[in-house]
Amino acid sequence: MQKLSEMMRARAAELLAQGAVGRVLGWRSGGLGYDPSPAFFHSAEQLPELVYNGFCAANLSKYLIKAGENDGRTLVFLKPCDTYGLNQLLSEHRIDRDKTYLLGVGCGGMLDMEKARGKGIKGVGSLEEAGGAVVFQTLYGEKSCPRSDLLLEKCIACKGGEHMAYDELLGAEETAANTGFDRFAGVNELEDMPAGERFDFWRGQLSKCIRCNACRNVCPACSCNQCVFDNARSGVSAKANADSFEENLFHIIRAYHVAGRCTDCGECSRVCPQGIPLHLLNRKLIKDINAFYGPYQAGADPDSLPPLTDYTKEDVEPGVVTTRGGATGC
Amino acid sequence: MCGNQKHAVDLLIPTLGVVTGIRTDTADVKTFRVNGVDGGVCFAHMPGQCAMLSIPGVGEAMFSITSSPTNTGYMEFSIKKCGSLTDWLHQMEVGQQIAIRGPYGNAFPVETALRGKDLLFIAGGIGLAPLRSVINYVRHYRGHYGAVDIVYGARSKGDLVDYEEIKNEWSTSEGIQVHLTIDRPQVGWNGHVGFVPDYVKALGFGPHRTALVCGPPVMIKFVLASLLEMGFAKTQVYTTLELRMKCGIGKCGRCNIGSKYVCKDGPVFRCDELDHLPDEY
Amino acid sequence: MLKLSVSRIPELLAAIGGARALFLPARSGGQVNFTRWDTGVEYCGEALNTVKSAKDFFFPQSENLLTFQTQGKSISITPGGVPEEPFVIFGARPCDVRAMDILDMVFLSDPQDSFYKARRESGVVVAMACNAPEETCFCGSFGIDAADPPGDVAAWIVGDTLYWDAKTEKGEALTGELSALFSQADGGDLAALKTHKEEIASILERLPLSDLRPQSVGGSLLELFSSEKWGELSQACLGCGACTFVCPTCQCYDIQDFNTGHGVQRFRCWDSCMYSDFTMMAHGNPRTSRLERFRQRFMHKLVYFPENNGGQYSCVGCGRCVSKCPVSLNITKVIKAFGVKENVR
Amino acid sequence: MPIEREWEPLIVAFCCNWCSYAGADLAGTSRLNYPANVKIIRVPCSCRVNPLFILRAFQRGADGVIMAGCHPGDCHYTSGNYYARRRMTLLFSMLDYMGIESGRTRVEWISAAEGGKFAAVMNEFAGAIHELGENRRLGDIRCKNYQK
Repeated sequence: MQKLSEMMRARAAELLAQGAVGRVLGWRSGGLGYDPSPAFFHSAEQLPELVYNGFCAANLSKYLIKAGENDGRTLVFLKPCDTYGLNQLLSEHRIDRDKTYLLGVGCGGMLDMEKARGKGIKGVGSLEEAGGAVVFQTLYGEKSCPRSDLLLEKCIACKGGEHMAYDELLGAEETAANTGFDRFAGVNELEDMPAGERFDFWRGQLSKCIRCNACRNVCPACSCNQCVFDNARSGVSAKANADSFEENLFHIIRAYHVAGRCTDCGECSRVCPQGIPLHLLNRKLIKDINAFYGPYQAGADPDSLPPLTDYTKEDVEPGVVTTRGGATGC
Repeated sequence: MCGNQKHAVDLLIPTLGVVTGIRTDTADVKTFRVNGVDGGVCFAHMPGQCAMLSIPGVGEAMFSITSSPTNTGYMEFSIKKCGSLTDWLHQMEVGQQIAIRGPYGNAFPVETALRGKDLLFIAGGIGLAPLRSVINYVRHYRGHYGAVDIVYGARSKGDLVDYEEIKNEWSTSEGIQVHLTIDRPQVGWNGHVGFVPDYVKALGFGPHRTALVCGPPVMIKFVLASLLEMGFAKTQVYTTLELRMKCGIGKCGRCNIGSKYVCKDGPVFRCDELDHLPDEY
Repeated sequence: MLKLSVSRIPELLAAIGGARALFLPARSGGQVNFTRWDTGVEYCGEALNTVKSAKDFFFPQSENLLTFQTQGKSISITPGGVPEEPFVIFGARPCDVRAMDILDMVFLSDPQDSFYKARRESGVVVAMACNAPEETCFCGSFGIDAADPPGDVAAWIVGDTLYWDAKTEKGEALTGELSALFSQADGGDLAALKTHKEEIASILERLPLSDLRPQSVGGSLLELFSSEKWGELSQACLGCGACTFVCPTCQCYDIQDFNTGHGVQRFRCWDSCMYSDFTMMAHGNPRTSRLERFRQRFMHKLVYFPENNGGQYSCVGCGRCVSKCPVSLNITKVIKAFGVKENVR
Repeated sequence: MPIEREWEPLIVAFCCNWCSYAGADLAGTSRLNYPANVKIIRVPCSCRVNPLFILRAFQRGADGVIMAGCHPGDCHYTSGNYYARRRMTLLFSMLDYMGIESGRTRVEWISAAEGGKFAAVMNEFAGAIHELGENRRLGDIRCKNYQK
């Protein structure tokens, strides 16, 4: 990835110098080795700070909405999965394709620092990726961990190394091995539980919610100028964890509002400070959509019609929820 | 609430007031007379201070108290209709109870810096509301102050708040000159036409005066420029600001301009104090 | 100085929690948060910080202020109850305990917040020294010693011994109730504790953020406010409230009404200056963009708050925002960006 | 303080203006009985029913929520009920997934001529909700007590 970073910096410098792009949207290195932040680069002098490593999980496509207010094109680096979110924004006319220059970059899967902490890796001074492992130099000694053990949930469920949209590709040969992971396994497991247990599972998870709205704000599909949860007159309390109902309401509506548009990018789960598996809500909707209305991958094709803005006369009736053996009382 | 648990006494918990009079001033401004449930005022205040008024389920907001503290019979609030709470207030009828807490903020220095001075009040539109309290206070203690000039402007004649009181009481008070202006010529208006900042300059007040300014932010800005041009020092000009407030006591964290809280350190600021604050209001 | 075998911590917790509410870091749903003790709830000491700080117990995320009943034109007001139930917080870290002093500056300054005050009076804080500070920690930048916790009781875990030192009257009272459990620490214990503190100190020195200095933020209030750096720094910010809600010192709140159908509850809840409706007024918003909201948060912590509170920064370096920000933006990056050269790493 | 009284289910029925609401009218004029604790909310089209409405009804004390619209193909606005059908299918499935009893939600297609069906559906649904008991999982504790 070191090499790929260099290629990215070089190409960005070229395009900036040619005037083909006015700014570069990438990731700027932080001080801790695992904390790059999305950033705009305006000149070649700033580019040495551009990094690309295993902690560049943030999807940059949503920043293009704001960047589009500027003149000229914005060069953006997109990992394969990021391009689904980009396509979704394009199909919703939130981004002007002509003002973007899409530089697809290969991705070997992004890493989750929380997982490293869970393995007792603390006090990280620096880290290095070497041959399928990540080596951490910590205050409490050197710790090494296989890369595959640290993959983010969204990368375990990788959609594959193919970019859905790009102007140019760099390092595309670097792809995550397809693990054959069934992304609906978690959903199936929950569906097989009795309703009471499912209810307890979700209460246990959602009661942790601190109402920070990070899941909403990071979501490339949540691009409304004003969210219903920010409207004081809508009667929902956006920031108060007033009671369990409000928690349920927020999470049901959040997932529901992106139904058919959610690309399963997994950013919501990645950013949740409380580690709530929000992807299990989104994937349930995706699974249902696939089962009821035919397989659909949001963001794969910007010209496709999302399932909730479409219908057929033969669609299943809502009663299917009960008749297919959904839980009743218990 | 049950058991023997004590009920909280807190500044965030309002008391009750009752609306005993409603006067329609302009198309979008009404003046509400409010009494405590047992009559009189809800609490004592000084000119320039504010109160939090609320309607259950609708919301709570800060309003300046327009009546003078010298009036102990009732309190008055001149309120412009501009949001959900004020819409509701405008639909109230006499006898409606409201929740009220206060007083909040500092006040105009009527007993210190303003004592003995020649005063110049400059207001635009609903900006007269906080100044009215001072004007009536000054009228009450007329001997404590020098000459008084009031420059008041609005978009049209119909937008002048308290027009009757201005015409019948202020204009007839001894030693008080009232100068009214409206933005555009209007049938039935024989007075001055023009914007307040220009009118202030045209009237040419001497720079020894102390000015109290309130109105739309853009008017305040231009009036201040006019006054400085006329030789006023910033230390001679007072204004009053407003921002979104929730607590009224400098704790909820939203009405700050730099390190100052408008609810606690304001709303009255001397203009030289504003120079030390960021331009975020 | 008293001591207790670590294996007897469950007994200690049962003795405290049996008599009153006890909150302690415990793992649930994969995360460590302060949890109310009950049989089976285990103290999770290996986690350095809980996701949410201990401020919840003094300044809850939502609390009811009062209830209105309306009938025709009449209103009646029932104030909320005074939160007088005694409780103990066990295992708060030194940074979190210091954060309570910062909240005191807000809520106990005149006029005092009676809800907060009641909770402050009825809560006892047992603070736990940090054994293994992490790279996100920078409490030292704010003069906090992770090896020497403030609080009503200071506690340390050294090997398989828990040391317990009551520091205040409230702490003494709690200790008195539990005296049967403890034995007196002897000279050997004190020496072990001293060595332990020195070990922690040496770790603290080697933390990557150990030389971060908020004092290095140079310039006057107006210079800092109008700096062009805010634009660049705030670009990545998502405008979520994660940093605010995990922060032990953020104290801004909102007051809202909720119509229950049988009365209106007026409650207060945490608010975030990062949210667009924070300063929204009927006639507009003085902080229109993310830049202004982002600037407000850090100016408040590093400039406004110290100006109003004798130089005290509104940050304790707990590192929660460092590890929880979805895009890895945090106060350390801001301090570094504004730091004058010689203090910047 | 909660007022002790025997629990009666509260049912909210969102009825489209053109078919189901007229069906309810017909049920009334035909003197067909259906439970009084079915509260009807008229909407211009079944498609108007936002998922927030359904959740809000549960928050405010509903024990069951039913949405009734024109038969597929008969929508006054041509296709509103087709969209509504997809939306409700996904929402109800989601609620079921969260552990909310799936019997608490239902969609029925009732035409203006089907007064009898309206009454039968409401009676049957009210019975089913009575069986299920009080909605505890998706209620708002603040709105409990004093339910009228």
